[in-house]
Amino acid sequence: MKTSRFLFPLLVLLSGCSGGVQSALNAQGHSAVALKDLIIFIVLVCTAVWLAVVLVMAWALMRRHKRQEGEAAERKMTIAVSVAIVMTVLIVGVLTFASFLTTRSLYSGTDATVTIRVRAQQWWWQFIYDNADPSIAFQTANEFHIPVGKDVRLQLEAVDVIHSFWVPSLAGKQDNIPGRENVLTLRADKPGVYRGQCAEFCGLQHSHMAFLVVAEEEADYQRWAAQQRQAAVQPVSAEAAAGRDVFMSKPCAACHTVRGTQASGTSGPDLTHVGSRSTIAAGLLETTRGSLAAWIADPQTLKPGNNMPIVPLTSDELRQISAYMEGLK
Amino acid sequence: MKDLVVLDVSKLPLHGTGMASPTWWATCTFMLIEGMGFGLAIAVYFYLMSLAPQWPIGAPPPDLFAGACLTVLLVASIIPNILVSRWARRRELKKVKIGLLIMSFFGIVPLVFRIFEFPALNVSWDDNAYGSIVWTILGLHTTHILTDLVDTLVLTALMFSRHGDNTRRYGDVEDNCLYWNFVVIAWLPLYGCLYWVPRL
Amino acid sequence: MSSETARYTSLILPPGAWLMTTQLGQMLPYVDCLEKTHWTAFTAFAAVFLAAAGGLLGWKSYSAAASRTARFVSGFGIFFGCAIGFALLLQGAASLLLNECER
Amino acid sequence: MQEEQSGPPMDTDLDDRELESRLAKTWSTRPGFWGKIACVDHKVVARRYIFTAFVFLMLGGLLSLAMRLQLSQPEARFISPDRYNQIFTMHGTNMMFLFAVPVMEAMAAYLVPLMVGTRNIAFPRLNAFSYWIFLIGGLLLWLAFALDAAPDVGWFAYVPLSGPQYSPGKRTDLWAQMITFTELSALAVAVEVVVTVFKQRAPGMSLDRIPVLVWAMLVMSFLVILAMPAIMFGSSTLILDRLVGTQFYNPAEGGDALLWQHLFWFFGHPEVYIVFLPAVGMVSTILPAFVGRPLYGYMLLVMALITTGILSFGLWVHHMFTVGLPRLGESFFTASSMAIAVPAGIQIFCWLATLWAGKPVYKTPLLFILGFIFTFVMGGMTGVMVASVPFDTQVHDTYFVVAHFHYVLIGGAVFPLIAAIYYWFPKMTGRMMSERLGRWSFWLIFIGFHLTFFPMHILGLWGMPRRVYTYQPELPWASLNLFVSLSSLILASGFLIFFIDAIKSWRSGPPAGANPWNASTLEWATSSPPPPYNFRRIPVVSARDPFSPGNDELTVATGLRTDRREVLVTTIVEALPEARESSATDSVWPFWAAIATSIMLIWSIFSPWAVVWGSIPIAVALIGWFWPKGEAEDES
Repeated sequence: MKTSRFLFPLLVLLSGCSGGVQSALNAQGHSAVALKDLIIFIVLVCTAVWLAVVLVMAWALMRRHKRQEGEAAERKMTIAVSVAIVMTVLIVGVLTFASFLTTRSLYSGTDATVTIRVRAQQWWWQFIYDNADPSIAFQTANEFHIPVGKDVRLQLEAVDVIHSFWVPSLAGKQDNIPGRENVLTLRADKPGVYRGQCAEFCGLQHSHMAFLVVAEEEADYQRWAAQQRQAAVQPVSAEAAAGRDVFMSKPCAACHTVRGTQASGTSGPDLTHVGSRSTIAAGLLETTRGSLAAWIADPQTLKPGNNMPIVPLTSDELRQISAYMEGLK
Repeated sequence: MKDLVVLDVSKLPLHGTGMASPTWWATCTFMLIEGMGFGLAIAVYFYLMSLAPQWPIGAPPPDLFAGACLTVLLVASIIPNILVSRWARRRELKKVKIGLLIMSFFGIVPLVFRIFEFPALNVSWDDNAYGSIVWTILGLHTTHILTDLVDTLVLTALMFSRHGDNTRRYGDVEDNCLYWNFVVIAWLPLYGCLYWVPRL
Repeated sequence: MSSETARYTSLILPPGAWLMTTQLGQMLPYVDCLEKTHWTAFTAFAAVFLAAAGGLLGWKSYSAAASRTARFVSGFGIFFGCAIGFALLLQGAASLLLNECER
Repeated sequence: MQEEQSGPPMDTDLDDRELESRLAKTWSTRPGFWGKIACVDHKVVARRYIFTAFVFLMLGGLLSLAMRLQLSQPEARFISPDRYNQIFTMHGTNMMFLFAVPVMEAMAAYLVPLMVGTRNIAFPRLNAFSYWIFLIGGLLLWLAFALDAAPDVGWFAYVPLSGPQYSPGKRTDLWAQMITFTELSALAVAVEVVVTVFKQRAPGMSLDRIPVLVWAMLVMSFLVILAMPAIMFGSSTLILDRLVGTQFYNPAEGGDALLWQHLFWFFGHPEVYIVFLPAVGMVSTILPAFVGRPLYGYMLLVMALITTGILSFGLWVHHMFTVGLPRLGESFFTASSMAIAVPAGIQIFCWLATLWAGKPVYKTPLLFILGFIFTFVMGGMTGVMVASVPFDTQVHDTYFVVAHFHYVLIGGAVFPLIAAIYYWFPKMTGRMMSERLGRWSFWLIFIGFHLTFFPMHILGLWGMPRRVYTYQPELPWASLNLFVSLSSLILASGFLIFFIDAIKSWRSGPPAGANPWNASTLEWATSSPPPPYNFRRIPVVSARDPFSPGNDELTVATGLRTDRREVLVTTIVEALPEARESSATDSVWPFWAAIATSIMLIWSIFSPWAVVWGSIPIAVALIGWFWPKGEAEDES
């Protein structure tokens, strides 16, 4: 590898920089690692072929011309071209086999312990942890947790238009298509927070449709799941309590659910534990009281065209409602 | 650059027919385009059928009468059509004129039955995907008949005019006959799709 | 078979076989997955055979050809047999290596 | 016998000058505005076509600069998301439908009749009609953009985003109907090219003597004929879904979202080869002229062309690897997509062999061709990468793919096209382009191109999706994006110099002479620019190179009439003379037919009844077009 770093500047870029939390080259999951190996293999082979072609071209341009004419020269050329064609066939064959073998290695059985329904919609992600016992089912938005080292089965659905579920550090993408159901199996090898983003153009705010996958040890995951199953916590401060009342009396409750209250709208994300998520508005802003206030005050400036309307609030109401939201851990 | 004459083509005819005629080839290419269109329509029909839990979706299969009459008429029209083509090749102006009148008739009458075919589908185009594809297929083929009918009518008028007795016009008549054969042959798989596949 | 027929058969056979498998490859895996059959693999290799036969016919008509242009056309048959046969072999490999149910 | 003596005037015993003046009288276009409108000379129509397509290229390029401005920094607010979506949709639609395909068709319409040695394209009136339809379709789309009503659903217009529910208004209808316009014009030219190549080749130009470029244009035309009906079916059913409530794409009523993708890509993938195969023909024609030896591997190249054309119909699902089809079926498309690398490789090897055996003369066209080989092979390699199902699941819909297809389309088609413009400009205008500006434009375009598009591969692997109007500062994409945006200015300046060169040379370039490159294909056997009748006498061909540049003699046929537009029809395989066919005279009816068709198509966006009432003027115009006027061309 060390010598190849001098030879292939492309490889330096590939192996030297992993490209952050949302990169196919920063592979942290079973599938992504297999894909990264395939990517590096094919890129190396192709780079070699490209270099060979360019070198032959350069040689052809620079060689001193003897201007061989006649049949001998022609026959030599025919042999060279034939060899090149045979090489092409062999290389293409090898790459195709590599591709098929990788596809085969990605196929995992149905021994997934966790199944999550991923409902993509303009322009946010709904993650539903279904259970036969509805009392322990719960849902979250734009952020979900998975146990490390376990296969997680994702059922991909779309509510409105086509979206595509993609966490490059964990696996390749798979589309969410209205009227169809796709399945993607994920497995994170290391604990961490991985970013994903909608990969299929889905309208105005396609750019702001991100989510986070939090992979954690089994015990942490179970603790998180148990906490998510709880109904919303009661506000602890007077300000937050006032915020709850504003929330219930304004149109907010018509679109959002806060379990344990009368708010049970379903067109927007479930906010029961919104304070426990690290971002709001599908990865747009970090969850702080300030960003919550900014978002609620004017969602259309921060994310033009999204489906959350501007609800007229006084500055007191805005402060109270943000406090309430932040407290929904 | 100097010309070195090596070939004299002055004895060649001023217009070729069949494979010697560019128009004949253009007719064939247009048939390829339209054939591709019909092929796609059939493919879409079967594609939608493969997705549907039952086929036809939410409707009884189409009633047979109008479609059967039209099909019989179209198939029968092949005979005069071939005759017209033969007369045109032999440049028999009078027979060609009569033949074109007959073919105009064979273009109009199927359209009358076609009017009754649409309600016989027992489904509206906006009911479901089944309705959409059968209306589209029927609509496409109606356009097909209509365009050839207009073509035949104009050609008939032309043959009765002073421009009629001309090798080029006879070639046009032959190409028109070729195209009508295509209209009829293209209908048969469409007919099978529309009327008999739902009965399988 | 006359060399004329062989020539045109060799032009049609390999592409035809390949178009067929490419299309069937979109339908048969569903059947294979449900019924545990191997129709996809079967059609892929049947098509390899057809393409090879096309190539051979082209070759036969090449040597039997009288005119320059006829040989030119026969050359296409041979080439189609090889190039499309290769594509079909790769399809065949896929049908052996991959599981029919995988989505 | 008597008839023959008093028969029509023939070219048999005329001296060259007298013959030329008589032919000029028969073939020339009448002066004045309506004369220009009525003109059916393939060279004039094709020149208009090429010019218009390059205007669209320039406009599309400006759109891409606007996108690069918006993406130069994270969360930039230069352009609103709505406008940005219109811009990238317009960029893709414009470049594919209004530039790439039309310009290649136009090159075919210009070059094919000259290269096969005939006097006009088959069905010249259809050719004129095709241009007017193309022009009106393009104007329609750009007018919509000017009115802030341009389509905003991507050039691929996936349903349900483009369906009635999620794309209200007329934007998407305009897109879908623009498709109808451009496909109509493309199909028309394809039919003309097929018939011209089949029936109007010079005597003796048997199948194995057809120039590679003509083969390429023939294969391209067949791809158009077989692929375009799919998109026309798709766009029409989309309009029906939106206008009259059919349910093709509505999953709730038995329709399917993937049906659209199948139809779109069944057209969309051959489309790439519709653009690329003519480029193969151009490279194969230009290269020999600058290395001073004939092309190596004529037969191999032609076979590779045709095989590529066939295989291009089995690649469409590789745009759909992530939609959830069975992996096994998808892998069949991996197989075909990988296998197509073999004919592509063969083409490259033939060109390398030609280079190897020849002595390169570094004129601008050759520079662009060397740049093409360098760049296109890279695009081919990334093509092999995205052909692999698992590889593609990581890079599909990312900037990696944006980089890949710009390598293939700009590197693989625009570089050869610019080479072709430098090469055939003298033929088209009678003037040479500047070698100095040509070199400047080559190096700026070449370097600017790689600096702009190579980093996009990395951005894609780093997880940057396509079609985003912005990205967030916490992602590590900002510096590369800024770099790309700055580099795009270099690329744009290269194109600017090319445009300046073309305009300057058109007006005041040095005269070219008949054969400035010492080439040996038939278009160089006549003057630059060619007279309206192309050739004084129809050439007769007896070898793959129809004439040798050193030789001052051209073997020709006589026996055509001079008082009417007459072309020679030959047999399909051996090109033996069959008939002396007339060629249509100038007519304003194609123009009126195009106007009537446009009114019907645009009206039908608003009301289905337009199809009924709008068809009547079309029928009238068509009857006017075809009704014999008792001219000499009517005789038989």
